[in-house]
Amino acid sequence: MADRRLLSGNEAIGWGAILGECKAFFGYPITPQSEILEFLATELPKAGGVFLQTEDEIAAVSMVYGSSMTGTRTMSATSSPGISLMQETVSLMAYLKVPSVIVDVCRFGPGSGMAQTSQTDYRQVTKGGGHGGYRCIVLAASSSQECCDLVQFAFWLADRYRMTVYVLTDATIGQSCELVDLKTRDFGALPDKDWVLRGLDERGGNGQGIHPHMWDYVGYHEDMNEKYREITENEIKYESYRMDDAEVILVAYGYVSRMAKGAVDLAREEGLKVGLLRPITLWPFPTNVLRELSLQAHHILVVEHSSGLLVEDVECALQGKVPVHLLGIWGTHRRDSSGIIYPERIVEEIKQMVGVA
Amino acid sequence: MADRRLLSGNEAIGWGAILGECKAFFGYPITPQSEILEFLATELPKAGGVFLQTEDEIAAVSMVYGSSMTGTRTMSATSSPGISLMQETVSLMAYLKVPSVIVDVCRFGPGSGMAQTSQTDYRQVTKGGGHGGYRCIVLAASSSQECCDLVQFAFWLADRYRMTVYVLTDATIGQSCELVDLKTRDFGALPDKDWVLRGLDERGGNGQGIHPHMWDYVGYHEDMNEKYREITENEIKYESYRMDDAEVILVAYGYVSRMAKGAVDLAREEGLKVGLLRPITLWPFPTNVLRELSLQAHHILVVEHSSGLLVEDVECALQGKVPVHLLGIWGTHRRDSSGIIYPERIVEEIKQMVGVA
Amino acid sequence: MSGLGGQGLLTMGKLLAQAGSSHYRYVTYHPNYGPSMRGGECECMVTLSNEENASIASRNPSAAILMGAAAWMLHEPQVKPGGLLLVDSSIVAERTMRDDVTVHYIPATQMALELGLAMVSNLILLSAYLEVTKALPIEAIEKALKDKYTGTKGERYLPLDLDATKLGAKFIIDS
Amino acid sequence: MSGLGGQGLLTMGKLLAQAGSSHYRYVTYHPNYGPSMRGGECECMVTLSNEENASIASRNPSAAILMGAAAWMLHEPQVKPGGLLLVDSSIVAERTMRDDVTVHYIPATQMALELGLAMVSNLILLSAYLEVTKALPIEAIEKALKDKYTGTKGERYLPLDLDATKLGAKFIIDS
Amino acid sequence: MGEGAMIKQQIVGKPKAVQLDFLPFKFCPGCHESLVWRALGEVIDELDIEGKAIACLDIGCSGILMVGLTVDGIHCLHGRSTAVAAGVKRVLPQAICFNIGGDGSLGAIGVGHVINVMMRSDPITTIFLNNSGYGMTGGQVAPTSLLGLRTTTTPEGRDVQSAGFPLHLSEIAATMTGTAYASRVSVHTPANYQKARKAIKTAFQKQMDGVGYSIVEILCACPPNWGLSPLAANSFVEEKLIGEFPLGEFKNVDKIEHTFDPELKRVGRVKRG
Amino acid sequence: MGEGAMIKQQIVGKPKAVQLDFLPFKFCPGCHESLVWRALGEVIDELDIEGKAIACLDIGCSGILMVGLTVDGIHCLHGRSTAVAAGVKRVLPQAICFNIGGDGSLGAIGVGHVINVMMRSDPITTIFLNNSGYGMTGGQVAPTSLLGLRTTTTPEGRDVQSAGFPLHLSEIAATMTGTAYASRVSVHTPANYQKARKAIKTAFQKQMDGVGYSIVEILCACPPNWGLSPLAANSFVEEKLIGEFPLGEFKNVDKIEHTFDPELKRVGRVKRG
Amino acid sequence: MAKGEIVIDEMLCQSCGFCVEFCNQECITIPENRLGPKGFPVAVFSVPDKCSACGICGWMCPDFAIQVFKYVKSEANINQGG
Amino acid sequence: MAKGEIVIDEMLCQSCGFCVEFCNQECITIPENRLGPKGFPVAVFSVPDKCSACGICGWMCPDFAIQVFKYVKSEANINQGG
Ligand SMILES: Cc1ncc(C[n+]2csc(CCOP(=O)(O)OP(=O)(O)O)c2C)c(N)n1
Ligand SMILES: Cc1ncc(C[n+]2csc(CCOP(=O)(O)OP(=O)(O)O)c2C)c(N)n1
Ligand code: SF4
Ligand code: SF4
Ligand code: SF4
Ligand code: SF4
Ligand code: SF4
Ligand code: SF4
Ligand SMILES: [Mg+2]
Ligand SMILES: [Mg+2]
Repeated sequence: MADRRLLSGNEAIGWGAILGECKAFFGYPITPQSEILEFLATELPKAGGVFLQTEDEIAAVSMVYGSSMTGTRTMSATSSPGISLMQETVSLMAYLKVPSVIVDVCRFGPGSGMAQTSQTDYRQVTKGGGHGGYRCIVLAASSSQECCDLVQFAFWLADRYRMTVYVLTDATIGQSCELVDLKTRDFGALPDKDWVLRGLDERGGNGQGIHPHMWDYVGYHEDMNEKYREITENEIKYESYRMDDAEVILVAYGYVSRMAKGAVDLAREEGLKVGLLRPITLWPFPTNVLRELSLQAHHILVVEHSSGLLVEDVECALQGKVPVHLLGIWGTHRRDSSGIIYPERIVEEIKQMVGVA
Repeated sequence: MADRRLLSGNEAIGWGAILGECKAFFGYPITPQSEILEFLATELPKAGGVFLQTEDEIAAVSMVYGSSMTGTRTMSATSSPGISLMQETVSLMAYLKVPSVIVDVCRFGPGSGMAQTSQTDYRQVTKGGGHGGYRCIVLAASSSQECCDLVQFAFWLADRYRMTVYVLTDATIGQSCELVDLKTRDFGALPDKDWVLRGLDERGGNGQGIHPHMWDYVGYHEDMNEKYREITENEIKYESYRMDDAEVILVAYGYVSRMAKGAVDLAREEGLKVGLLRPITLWPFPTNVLRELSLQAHHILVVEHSSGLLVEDVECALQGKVPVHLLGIWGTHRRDSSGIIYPERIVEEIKQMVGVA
Repeated sequence: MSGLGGQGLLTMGKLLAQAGSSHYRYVTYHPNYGPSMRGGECECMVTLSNEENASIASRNPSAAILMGAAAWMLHEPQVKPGGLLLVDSSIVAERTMRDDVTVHYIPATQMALELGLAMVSNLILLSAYLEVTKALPIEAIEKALKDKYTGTKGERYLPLDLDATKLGAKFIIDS
Repeated sequence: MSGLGGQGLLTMGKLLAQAGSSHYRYVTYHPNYGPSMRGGECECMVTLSNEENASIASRNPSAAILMGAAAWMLHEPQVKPGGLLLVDSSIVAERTMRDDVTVHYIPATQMALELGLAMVSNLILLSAYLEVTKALPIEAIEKALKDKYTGTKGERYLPLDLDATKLGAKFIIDS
Repeated sequence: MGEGAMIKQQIVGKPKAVQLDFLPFKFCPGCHESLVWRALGEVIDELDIEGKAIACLDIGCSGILMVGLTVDGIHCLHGRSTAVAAGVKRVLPQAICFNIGGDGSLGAIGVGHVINVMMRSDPITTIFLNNSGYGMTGGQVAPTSLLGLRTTTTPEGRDVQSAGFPLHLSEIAATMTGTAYASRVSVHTPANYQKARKAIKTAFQKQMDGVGYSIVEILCACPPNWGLSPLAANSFVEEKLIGEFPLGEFKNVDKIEHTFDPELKRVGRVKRG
Repeated sequence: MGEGAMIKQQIVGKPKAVQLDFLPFKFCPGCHESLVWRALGEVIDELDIEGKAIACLDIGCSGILMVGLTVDGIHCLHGRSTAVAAGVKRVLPQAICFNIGGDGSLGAIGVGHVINVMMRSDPITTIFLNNSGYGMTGGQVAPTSLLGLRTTTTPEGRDVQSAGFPLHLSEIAATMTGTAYASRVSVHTPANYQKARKAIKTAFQKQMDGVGYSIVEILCACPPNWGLSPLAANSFVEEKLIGEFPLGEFKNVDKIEHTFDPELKRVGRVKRG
Repeated sequence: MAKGEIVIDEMLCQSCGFCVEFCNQECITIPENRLGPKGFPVAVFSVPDKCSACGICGWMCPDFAIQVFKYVKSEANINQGG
Repeated sequence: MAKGEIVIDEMLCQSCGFCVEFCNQECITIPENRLGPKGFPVAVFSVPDKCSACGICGWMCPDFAIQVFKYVKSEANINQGG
């Protein structure tokens, strides 16, 4: 029987790590991520894993790197400023093809910003905030259940493609509690980790040279492109909600997508043909899915808790074929950082957009 | 009479700083940027400025922040991994609207990569590598002369819009020497720096609260959007080269744009109608200019020393109206990191593209 | 349902969600803090339902428990027509002008002080809420309280807590 | 023009560019290093012109000075038809098969050693190049050398340097 | 005693440099960090440097007070206040630059900058608030947490295996040539409060005299995260914290002596000049 | 002596753990960092830990040797090798993890990690190459550069005003409870080379015995950046470097003593459990 | 002994008890049965007569809630005192 | 005194002079007039007779260019020595 518990998104992430066979966690406290740290401080050692609070996010990600190099499933979690600090090493892991899972419980940026919910990290995680033009897979969770499941999936993807996978949530998802089925997910077979370094005794060879790609840098970049193409072909994930006859399509992810779902229901009650497309992988981005929708939709409304970041990818995907509207941070119910975009506000925006006032 | 000297791009950047009234430089050595540091270690104090080699790039950018807060024109310079380390503070400066100039002499990424030339930082600097969805203006120099001039312009823009301006070059531009006219450039009047903090005696007030935007975060983001819109309207810069009747349009920046220029000349000699569009501001990106060109061009060839980053913005701008080809890192003359994209190779690509073999 | 303001509010919401977990298939608890990190405003929203909760929260809840002046200003107008307002009248002086909602003014903090612990005002309001709506049996809250505090430092307050849950319900029944 | 390989090559290029600065309106000097940071391959390219240099460098230079085997392999085929090849034959054993270029094989390192300092082989080749192409008067290089080293540690090698610039030119004249 | 009319004269109130309009500060009841701000305010009043002081505020509970004093204040990222203060001081040598931060900010994420300003002898002053844990983020272990102390990330108490030994930053400061002044004080009794005030004053004085870097470590009670009442937390400082972190002046010099070896000026690689 | 036939027996060659196929290493003539790698190879041979050693290589000239030994090597970003080694050791406690880096990597950008592994007493070994400057990037000032020394970023010689006082990391290490072993050695004479080898061996031994953190600081000549010939640079170590950085063992303990106050286990805020 | 008086700002008092603890004269108490304006008991200057104007409660109050006054002869220099 | 012999790999020698400096027996020189395979003078085992097989040149060579051999009686334990 499934173990069903009331869990915050943060706790669900911790559970996801444990169910996903994560055996090492290195992290540094930061609101609104700290519950993940605190949860794993207690629970991970019980599950036979290593937990360490490091001196900062750079140390955390450096240790993630070192630990992952030994073939250990390793995770870190932080929030926006911490993600910035990790960029140099994330870039290194892209270079050396080291799997890792990093959770970003997004807080309000830029800068020190505020610890409340927002979606202002979109560009950083999807475009590769570090130098070198690499990519990371980005999974956006929108419920506690998904936090638990996507972390497990993230570990699988990380091992499958030997790269960093971000799990992106926000303060709202992180702190809100919902009932979660605690289940171990199986995503299929994985390639052998023949590249790990655990000392010659345990596993062959001095695999890692100072610059493994020194003599064929071009080949390295070609390989990366090939890998990214493969991921874009195979791993795009999204959810369609009440899309069949939708003429107005909402696009949203994370906590906002839940509000948008609520808005779809409210709008449908009022007879408006509204649907929701929720990208689960923010990279790879469901460009083609969106492009097809443009055949059916009269209006696209992107809703996001930021000044407009996701909307850029949506516009780019739609190539000017359908008008794209944005309900951004101004859609929150308060002007200070504690504002939330509620379903009712989205419905108002839809009505204004389609001219039903 | 103009002072005309043979200068490397790196030295020219140093001169640009001095002519641009830069009074403080904080930086950390990294190939291929170190000559900027070494130049300014000697020259900036002579010009009455402060030079400090800091303990790392984070300290460097933190000091840039502190120094800029006093109203002092301040600069740092680094190369790709250093830019990654600076992201948290760059994001903070975006948040607090602090002007600063940061030079990125791009090296090969991702990760530690190699110290040779490349253009792999495009996404990081143009999309805002840090958290919070901010923007920085990015000026891409393609000659020693432009290094000198754009640094001066960068200081002006930074003060004008109170934000970070990147000057992006690469190892090739940084190390190649060309003759430069050392001239002070005047870009017009600037608003008063009424926000600086120099102690109450020197300048009024306790301006900077812990969260200046605490009570109107929405307003802050709206302001930012407004500022970004204004910049996009007013500050786009690009160069067109032999475009009048061009049917094949090359798009390139930095050192590659020089090779592309060479290629235009070579191709024209062979009767091919080729022109070059060189974005100077990578952000704001000359989207509309490109979109207009799509009316005239049969082919667009993006040439860049990376696995394909600039090409994304070009494709997005062109909205699928003209086919966009890419000559990326595989166009370099060697497969190790010392490869260069030469004009001759670009011409080959053009011929293949238009079917003249 | 949503509340806003002073002490113990998030605990109350979490408790309700916890208690609701064994009675509803879908439970959502959504806290929200104001911009200042300590002593500032905070609020939370709980949804109990047997259909999947599309949304995590709503601007227009069907009931609100209000424990502060700012909370009143923000949420009094927002409660759904036909909804319910529970107000700690020891703190909030206002009276609603709306005639499309049911209102109970409960001097919860005062009552809690009389009980000996200001901190239990939240439980008084919560039990009043349950008494009005019958969303959950009071026992569910009592059980959740016991689960939470037995064996911890908080255990010594349990009797007081349990008294408070009775008091709120009693207030409603009496009124 | 382009070279590749051992010691003093980048200095030679820079010197040529410096010397060219007062004779041409546009001068470009472009160095390029191999992937290993110390003792690895390196090359540089100098363009002297009175028209603006569109490009910084070219794959097919009009002349090449080659001081290493790898350099030979890479650049010998690349020189423009009608171009010029200057080869340090103390290091490079190969002989070109091309008949569309002018070639000079100069045992520069050997000559430099005889002069007493292996490091000046670059100057021998450079002066040979200038003698062939007349791109600049030899005096320009001599002046650049003097500007560069007078008053520095390098000053004591200046006489040797100047001798070397003569030797290269002489080799061409004699051959 | 005479017979004259008595008048009522204020002898203790809010220091001039404390901004009344930002009261109440948002510290927890019994938090010592607030007392530190009072002491800072008093010293600023005393030295009459309100017009020249620039505070670089780290992230942590103390950062809340960004605008608590009427001096210019620069909001810094977590751990970076030391570097920011050093940067400000370079371009404004006449300013009195100090940074203030907790044991997380200055002992963990930012300790590299602290070591480097000491190394460089940057004439700034660091106010280091040691409350044996992370206050603002809710009680995680800090480098300074006492061995055995339960924190939210060492639920069984801090043990060496997972979190090592308490960090003694003042003692490190004392070993560094570039440090002019290093002392550890507390504010848990009136007498200690006065000593703390004096230490801060001395530290500022070192800066004003251009001697070098100065640091004052202040033991602070953090009642909620220690799970103690304000008074119990106050006693905890006396009974436990001081045991691990002895109070005292670790370094106090009026001039940092040093000699150059003139021969070295001829050694080394120089690019130009 | 007897009359038997003489046979030729190799007594010094390449240590087994040095990879022949990566020779020649790309160090400059007379660089001491290469000697350090020899010593490391010899110690690894001696302790027979080739199969268990994991080297975390910082960026700097020493990082060139990533693949110079036949042990597993992890390429680290500038300054991060200490943290990486600590991370590896946490998940592979049986491995012998060491990191190696220069005075820029470990004294400047990465010193925060060094302080924190000392604080945590992570049982890893740090090989700290002090060559009084930045080798790989071409001779800029390092925290350890001698006062007065000309570098490309202190063209008039290192002065206190701009670059402070030389950093003494081993002395700091000795003040830290979590340090098991800290010593400074050099390799500029045969006798010193042997001492250096012994110090490395002792440091590894501390790790293998689980005592705590160990660090060996090695003074290294960097002829090109000091503008000296290899032999002159070698003498410079003796004549100048050792003056500022005295050789010796600063700490060497077989067990780090510590006590827990059992009362503390009852203090503190815990989230669950 | 000097004669003093203190004023406690009840909006600022957070009820930490430091003033009670450190006043040698035991002038201050926190009555459990009286709530301040923010809903919890606050410090009260309950034994004013004994106050010696020592100032300690003022500077040990973490919340700047206490002002301390001293009664001085009108001739006295206003700035002597604390 | 034991009798020794060294072999210098001229492809590895970088001409630093350490072996010359540290050989007590003055067995090694770097003749200025002879170029190694990489175009500069290299170390030469020029006075082989005096070599005591002390090993110093071997371990002080930064470039692993020197192997040191010792002549031992064939009965001797192969592993004694250095
Ligand atoms: C880069 C980054 N990481 C983490 C945080 C979260 N954070 C805020 S304050 C703090 C530590 C607070 O502890 P301390 O410095 O000891 O100050 P205290 O609150 O105890 O006075 C942390 C980890 C942050 N703001 N930025
Ligand atoms: C983030 C970052 N900043 C700067 C550099 C450039 N860099 C490479 S090595 C080095 C310092 C080398 O000095 P040191 O650590 O003393 O090693 P050495 O070469 O002297 O042995 C620097 C600054 C880098 N690779 N990464
Ligand atoms: S958490 Fe601790 S340090 Fe922070 S305000 Fe409260 S008592 Fe003070
Ligand atoms: S630069 Fe210095 S440290 Fe680096 S290899 Fe050369 S001598 Fe050694
Ligand atoms: S010290 Fe201040 S805050 Fe504490 S009880 Fe007294 S008046 Fe209130
Ligand atoms: S001033 Fe002194 S005596 Fe008077 S109440 Fe305060 S502490 Fe007590
Ligand atoms: S082994 Fe000893 S004696 Fe023989 S050459 Fe080497 S240093 Fe000299
Ligand atoms: S020590 Fe080695 S590298 Fe140096 S001269 Fe002797 S053989 Fe050559
Ligand atoms: Mg703290
Ligand atoms: Mg060094």
